[in-house]
Amino acid sequence: SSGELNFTGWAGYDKLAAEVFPAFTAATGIKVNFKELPDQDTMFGEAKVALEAGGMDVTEPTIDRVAAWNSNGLIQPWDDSKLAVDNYLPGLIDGNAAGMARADGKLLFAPSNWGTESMVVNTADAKLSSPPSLGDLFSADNQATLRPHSALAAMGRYLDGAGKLPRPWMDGYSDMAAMTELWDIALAEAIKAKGNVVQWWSGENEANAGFTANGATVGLCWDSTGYNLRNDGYAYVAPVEGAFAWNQGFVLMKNAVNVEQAHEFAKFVSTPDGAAMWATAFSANPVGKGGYDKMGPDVAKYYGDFLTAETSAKLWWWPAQSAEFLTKRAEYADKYKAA
Amino acid sequence: MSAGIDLKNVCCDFGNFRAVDNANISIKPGEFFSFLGPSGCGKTTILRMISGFIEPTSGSIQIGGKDMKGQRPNQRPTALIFQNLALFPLMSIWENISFGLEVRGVDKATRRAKAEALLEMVDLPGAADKMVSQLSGGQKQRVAIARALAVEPAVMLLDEPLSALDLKLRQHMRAELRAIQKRTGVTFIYITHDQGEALAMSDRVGVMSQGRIQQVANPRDIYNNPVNGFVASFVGENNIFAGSVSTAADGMAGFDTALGPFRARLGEQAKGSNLKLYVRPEHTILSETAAAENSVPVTVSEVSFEGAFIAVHGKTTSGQTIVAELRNDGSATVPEIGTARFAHFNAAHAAILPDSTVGA
Amino acid sequence: MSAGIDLKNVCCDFGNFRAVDNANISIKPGEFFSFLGPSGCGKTTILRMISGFIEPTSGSIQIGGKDMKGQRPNQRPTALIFQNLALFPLMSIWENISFGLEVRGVDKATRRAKAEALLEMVDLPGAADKMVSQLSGGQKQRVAIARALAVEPAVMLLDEPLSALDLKLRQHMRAELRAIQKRTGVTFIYITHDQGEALAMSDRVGVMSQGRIQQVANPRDIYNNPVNGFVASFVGENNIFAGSVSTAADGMAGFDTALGPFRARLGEQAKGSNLKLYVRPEHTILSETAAAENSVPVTVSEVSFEGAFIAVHGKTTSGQTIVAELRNDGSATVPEIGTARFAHFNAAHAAILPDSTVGA
Amino acid sequence: MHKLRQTLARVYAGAFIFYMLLPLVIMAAAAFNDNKTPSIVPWKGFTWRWFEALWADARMWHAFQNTIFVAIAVSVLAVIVGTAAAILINSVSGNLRAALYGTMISTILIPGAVIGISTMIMWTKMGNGLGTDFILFKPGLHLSVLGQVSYIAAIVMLLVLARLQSFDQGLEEAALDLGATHAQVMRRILLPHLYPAIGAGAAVAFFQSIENFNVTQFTRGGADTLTVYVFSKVRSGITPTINALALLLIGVTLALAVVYELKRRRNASLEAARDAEARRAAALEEAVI
Amino acid sequence: MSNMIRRYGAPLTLLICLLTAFWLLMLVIVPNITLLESSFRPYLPVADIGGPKDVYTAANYLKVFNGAVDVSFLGIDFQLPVHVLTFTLTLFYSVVVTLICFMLAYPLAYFMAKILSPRSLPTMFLLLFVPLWVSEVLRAFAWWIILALKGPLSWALVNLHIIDKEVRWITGYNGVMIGLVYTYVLFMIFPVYNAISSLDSNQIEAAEDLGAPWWRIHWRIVLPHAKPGIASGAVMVFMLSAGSLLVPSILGSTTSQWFTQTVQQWMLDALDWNTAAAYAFLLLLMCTLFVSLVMKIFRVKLSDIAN
Ligand SMILES: Nc1ncnc2c1ncn2[C@@H]1O[C@H](COP(=O)(O)OP(=O)(O)OP(=O)(O)O)[C@@H](O)[C@H]1O
Ligand SMILES: Nc1ncnc2c1ncn2[C@@H]1O[C@H](COP(=O)(O)OP(=O)(O)OP(=O)(O)O)[C@@H](O)[C@H]1O
Ligand SMILES: [Mg+2]
Ligand SMILES: [Mg+2]
Repeated sequence: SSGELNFTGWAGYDKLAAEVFPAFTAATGIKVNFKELPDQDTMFGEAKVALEAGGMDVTEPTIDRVAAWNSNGLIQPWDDSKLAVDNYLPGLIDGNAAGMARADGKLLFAPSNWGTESMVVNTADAKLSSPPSLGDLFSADNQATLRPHSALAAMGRYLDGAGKLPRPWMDGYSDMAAMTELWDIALAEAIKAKGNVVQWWSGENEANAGFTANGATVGLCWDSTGYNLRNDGYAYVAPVEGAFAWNQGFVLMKNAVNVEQAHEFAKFVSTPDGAAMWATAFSANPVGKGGYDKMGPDVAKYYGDFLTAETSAKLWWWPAQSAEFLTKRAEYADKYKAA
Repeated sequence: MSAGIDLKNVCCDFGNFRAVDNANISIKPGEFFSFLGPSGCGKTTILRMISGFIEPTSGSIQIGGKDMKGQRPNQRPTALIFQNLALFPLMSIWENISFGLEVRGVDKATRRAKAEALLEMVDLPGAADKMVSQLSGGQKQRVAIARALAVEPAVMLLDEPLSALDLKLRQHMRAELRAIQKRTGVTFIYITHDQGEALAMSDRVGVMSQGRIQQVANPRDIYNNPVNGFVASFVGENNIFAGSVSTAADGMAGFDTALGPFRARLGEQAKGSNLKLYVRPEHTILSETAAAENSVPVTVSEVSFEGAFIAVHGKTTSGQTIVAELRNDGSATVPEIGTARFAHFNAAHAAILPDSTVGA
Repeated sequence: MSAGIDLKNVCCDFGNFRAVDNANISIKPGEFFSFLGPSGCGKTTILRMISGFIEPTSGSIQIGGKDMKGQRPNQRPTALIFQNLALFPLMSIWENISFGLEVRGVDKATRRAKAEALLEMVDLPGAADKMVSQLSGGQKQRVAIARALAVEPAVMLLDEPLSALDLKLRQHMRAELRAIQKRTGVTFIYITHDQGEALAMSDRVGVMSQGRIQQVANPRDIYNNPVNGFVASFVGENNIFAGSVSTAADGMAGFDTALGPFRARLGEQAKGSNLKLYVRPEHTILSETAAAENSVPVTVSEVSFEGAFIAVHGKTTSGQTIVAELRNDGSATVPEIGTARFAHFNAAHAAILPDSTVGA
Repeated sequence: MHKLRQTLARVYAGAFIFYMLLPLVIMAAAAFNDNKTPSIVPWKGFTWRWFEALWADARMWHAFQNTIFVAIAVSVLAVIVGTAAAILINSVSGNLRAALYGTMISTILIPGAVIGISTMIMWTKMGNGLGTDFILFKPGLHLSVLGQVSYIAAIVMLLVLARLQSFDQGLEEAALDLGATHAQVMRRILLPHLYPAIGAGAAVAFFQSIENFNVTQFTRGGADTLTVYVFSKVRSGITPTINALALLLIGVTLALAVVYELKRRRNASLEAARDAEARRAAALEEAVI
Repeated sequence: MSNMIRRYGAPLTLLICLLTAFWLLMLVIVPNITLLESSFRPYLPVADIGGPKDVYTAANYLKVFNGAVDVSFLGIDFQLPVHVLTFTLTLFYSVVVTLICFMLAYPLAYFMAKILSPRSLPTMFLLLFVPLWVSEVLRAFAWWIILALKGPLSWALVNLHIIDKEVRWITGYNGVMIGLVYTYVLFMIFPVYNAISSLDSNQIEAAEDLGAPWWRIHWRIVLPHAKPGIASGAVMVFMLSAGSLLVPSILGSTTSQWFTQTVQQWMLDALDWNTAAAYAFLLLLMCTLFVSLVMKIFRVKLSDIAN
């Protein structure tokens, strides 16, 4: 087929435009108009605008946000028959994830890559407990770079693991009363330990700078940050509580004009080659079966080292978060920042 | 190329302030007419009514016999020279002069030629391509005149055009302006608050106060026969005595004052009670003996040397100061301070006048 | 409470421009001394050196016999009144006047009392609580004087304090200033470019030109016996004739000009070649017949009425204009334009002078 | 004592200029340091690579183009609107003048974020209200232009107003008196007088627009301008390409400033020469009289 | 208006009025009214807009009072809603920035207006102008480089043995204040310079001649005269600081939060434009009130400002 596709995606991943899109165009003849945005909140805003203005066919949020996108009437389901659903690694759109990826049985979400958020540590200077724990992020011995809402969740899970919570941390994601109860506790603990937080990050680059320019020794960051810093004396390690994990993929805009091309695109990223390229560009994990084999040896080794059987088993997927939850979460983040 | 101007019952109000009150003047074609008066008396307002920037509240203005009502400034045969000249600083001299022609669509070569001719006429040949800021005050003055003449007005209106110049240059430009007026024959209406200027240049002078025209006459009559105290005081110095008329005959009158009885000419408008006697210092004489009439004993209190003359101040017994001006030509002896003298004057040189034609 | 001032060989350079050149003057305690000269001649510079805002490049300044070298303005017994008065617009009148006391730590009640006393003295009682902007020009003038007097200076320095006022007020303030000076006995050093002011007020006048002092004398000598052409022309009007000295004896000299031989007083500094003959218009007489000496035939070219006098312009055969001033008191007959007359003058009233004491 | 104070003042002024310029120098120097983080310490050797990287940065160039377009549009609009407003303000008086002036000035004081948000909301709402998809009513750089004009016009207005206040109304009257029409007066007398201020206004508007972040951030839709792009980069401080860009901008600015200064000096010396001539003429006049 | 028609004729007058009206109405007044209107409506999914839930409410404004945090000030402990705290701190530090700017700018402005020879003045201006023309982002960025833990400042001080270990300079509001002062100090210098240079030097000399020492000349003569300029500069610096988004974003620490950042969060993170509008309006309102209050106290008028 031919034509073009308006794709709005993440900024800062230069290989997308440099390598992946040309390969896709070569394979399908479809040209990609790429618009970069710094984070998915912006994408959401952009999508709201695009609902009226058009110009956006496909964008790339994380799976936990799909429900919110859907409830705002921004997206339409994919046509399973035009994708190659079998290409995906197990667990990405089925099993646990199915609840977030589908609505009324229809597939809203076509995975593109996935990854983890775990501890980046300075191998020389960080003081870690053994085994490393999320609690090390809040230890006075370490200088930390964090993002506020992740940090609070980390604190919650750490307290949960230590048995210091009145009820399971997961309750907070389904019940708002439980949420305030649990997050109050987590916030109070986090504020006590705030003195050693040296930088907030909200994007890849900022996290990076937190270590290199601002002297952080530990951080709760994406795997890509760990990857980028792997030769500068930093290691990416999983805490005993399990690493956070996220799953990112394509959604189809309700008013998409290039629907055929969109399906071609999503399918391409599920092929071994496509998945590998996409994951390489993000320094993340491929969604298609056979993807790892196609990635560079460097990447394969990095993820191989981190994703042992044990850590894979302990991965903690971000649950879906309602709009109400997000507002409340933002409030806690604000309090944390203001403290 | 020159026109007369008639103001008939012209009034001008700003809000409920009357800036010009019932002005009636007839200015002859080719005349050099000056309006003289203190600041704020309404001179500029009259000029702006003639040039069309202000419409009179009531009354009519005729130029060359034609009623000007409703005519815009650019439709009247007048050219105005502003107090600050208002030369266009971003244009060269010749562009300034030929601006009036430019807006009439005259072609460049003609304009240039005309500008050069006018520069010749105002004695500034070769200045055509200079900028305004390259000229001295007197030269600017001439350019302003040339610019006004370029549109061949029938009437030139000049609003204190010399006030920004320094004393010597001002005196020099007086003569020059007068000469240009004679050469062109255009009616000049000239505004000033400097009595010297008005007297020296004009065919006739209109003295104004508080929106009213007090007297219209030739310079000599204005100075020698002022109709009221305002004109007398505004034009020249005076020794003034308050009192009341006792007897009057043949245009002369007896005048009783606190210093004794005087005799003097009785002014034409000298009616009612608010009369004073005016005599100029140069007509006041100091002598060692009392004169037959109009003589007051004084003690010399101050001698002030003023160059061409010497002002001697004498104090009367009542404390009033009388000033006598002596010529500094060795003809008069200057008395010492503290000596006793008699100040006296000739009755023909003194006049009994009302304060002013209108109210205050 | 009053001190003399001695300038000895005082020079002041700005870059390589010499603003004041070798000034030597001795001003007596209690004297009213004026510096008179055209704009830019260095008057203000001298005053600022005396008050301490500028250090002389060379030479010494003594006040009350004490060398002032290195003394800051606030350490000198002088008070300066600025050309623009420099009243503090954000303070009330009494605060202005008592500012000098305030900085000396005088308590408020005393200051207030002193300010009121001074306001009384300058004839402005009741103005204490007004703001500067509420006063008229002449009142501001008085406040400035009161403010300067408040610090009880031995010397008052006044830099053209009247130049911003209008003519009548200026003349009134002259007398007032002089009176205040007499009352307080403080030495006044007064700067002006107005010859009338300098002559009328001062005990002595120093006439300056281009940084140099040309003549120091009392007003009468300045006017009647100027030492050079600059002083003669700057102070009063002149008819000027170029020529050369033919014979000289007893202070009188024969002077050959293009209009024939004249005779006149020979100025003390009249040496060298660049000499001219100066005679004042009021000493120039027009008559129908030729006089015995100093007589030139002229044709009356213009008659200009100036109020107290009438200026008659006569053109000589060579085209030079000679001006004669007649008194407007009926004593003189005014000739018609175009009539032939003889202009003549008394040899004692004319002087042969060099252009200026220094170079140009 | 007095001398000492003067010396102290000079030292202070020197220190102040040092303070103002030092950050720029450090930032510029970091563009040549072969170190991944932008800094001058540790100095890891001289390199041109950040300039090469900058040259290859297509997104930056696109943002740069956008910036220039926006800046030109803003200059043109702000100059037209600001000049008109200045003329209006200058000819009215009393309460109306105070109200107009107050409203205009207040736009300078409104936080950029507020301007950005309000502009964006109003135009999109208006689009919704009109039921149109017309591009004007969607966020985008044209809204950035409008948002920026809303306060930059006030700056132009102030510049032009200042110039207007030195304008002698007599010149207008003189021209009218010489027979000019209103349009001629505007074209030949008033506008020429205002050109310097209008030029300065255009320059200020241009630079203000280039550097605007707050308004643009909220109105730009998805489009980048240089500032927004730089901001997204700066937050990460990821590589010194940004320093290379900064150095180029500083260079251009300095060059413009120097050109301007030279021009100003030439004009000043021309003016001085004219004044001198006028003085000479005056002196001559005095001598002749 | 009749004056204008007389001067420019009816067609030109109309054009001028229309242009001004376009600016003031379409670009200033109506947007702000729209902002105000939006701020009183709830944030709803697209489907609900215009529906029964779309009613006017002050709820967006009341959100400022959500989420109390503990605050300790001058030894007193109390609770304050987190956004109120942020707002208060924003105002407070904006005032501090304004004061610092004034203290830095005044001596320099005086120097430029009264001591520096007029011939050197253009050069001085040129030097000062250079940073002003360099974009705000880059200026903040320059300080970010300098103040970084391992940046030149720490490096220099360590090597001069003034400190013995690298210091993290961007803590609390330090970085923000340093950045704001640097970025906006010029907005203080120019109005103060203008004000002081309009002071007749004779006034200073008159005061000196009357015996006043330098500090009293400043206190009694120069400062009172420069008041409108100072007010103008202070209002500019204050408003610019309080409204700045860039500098706090770049030079903020983990404990600094600027109110504009909160507004931006509502706008771009929470996508709640309505609450963002309410917060933006609050910022505008409170800053305006604060400035009016201060101007009233110091008795300066709006017309003195922005000369
Ligand atoms: N446009 C105006 N609105 C209100 N009052 C005005 C206006 N123009 C002039 N006036 C008032 O009218 C009176 C006369 O003004 P005018 O300008 O004619 O005086 P003038 O004699 O020319 O004075 P000057 O010698 O100061 O120029 C003054 O009191 C002035 O304040
Ligand atoms: N600070 C200065 N730097 C350079 N030149 C100066 C300075 N002050 C004065 N001058 C020059 O010195 C000369 C004398 O100046 P001064 O102010 O003493 O003149 P003045 O006689 O007071 O003139 P005016 O009547 O205009 O006040 C002038 O040519 C002036 O330009
Ligand atoms: Mg007038
Ligand atoms: Mg002087």
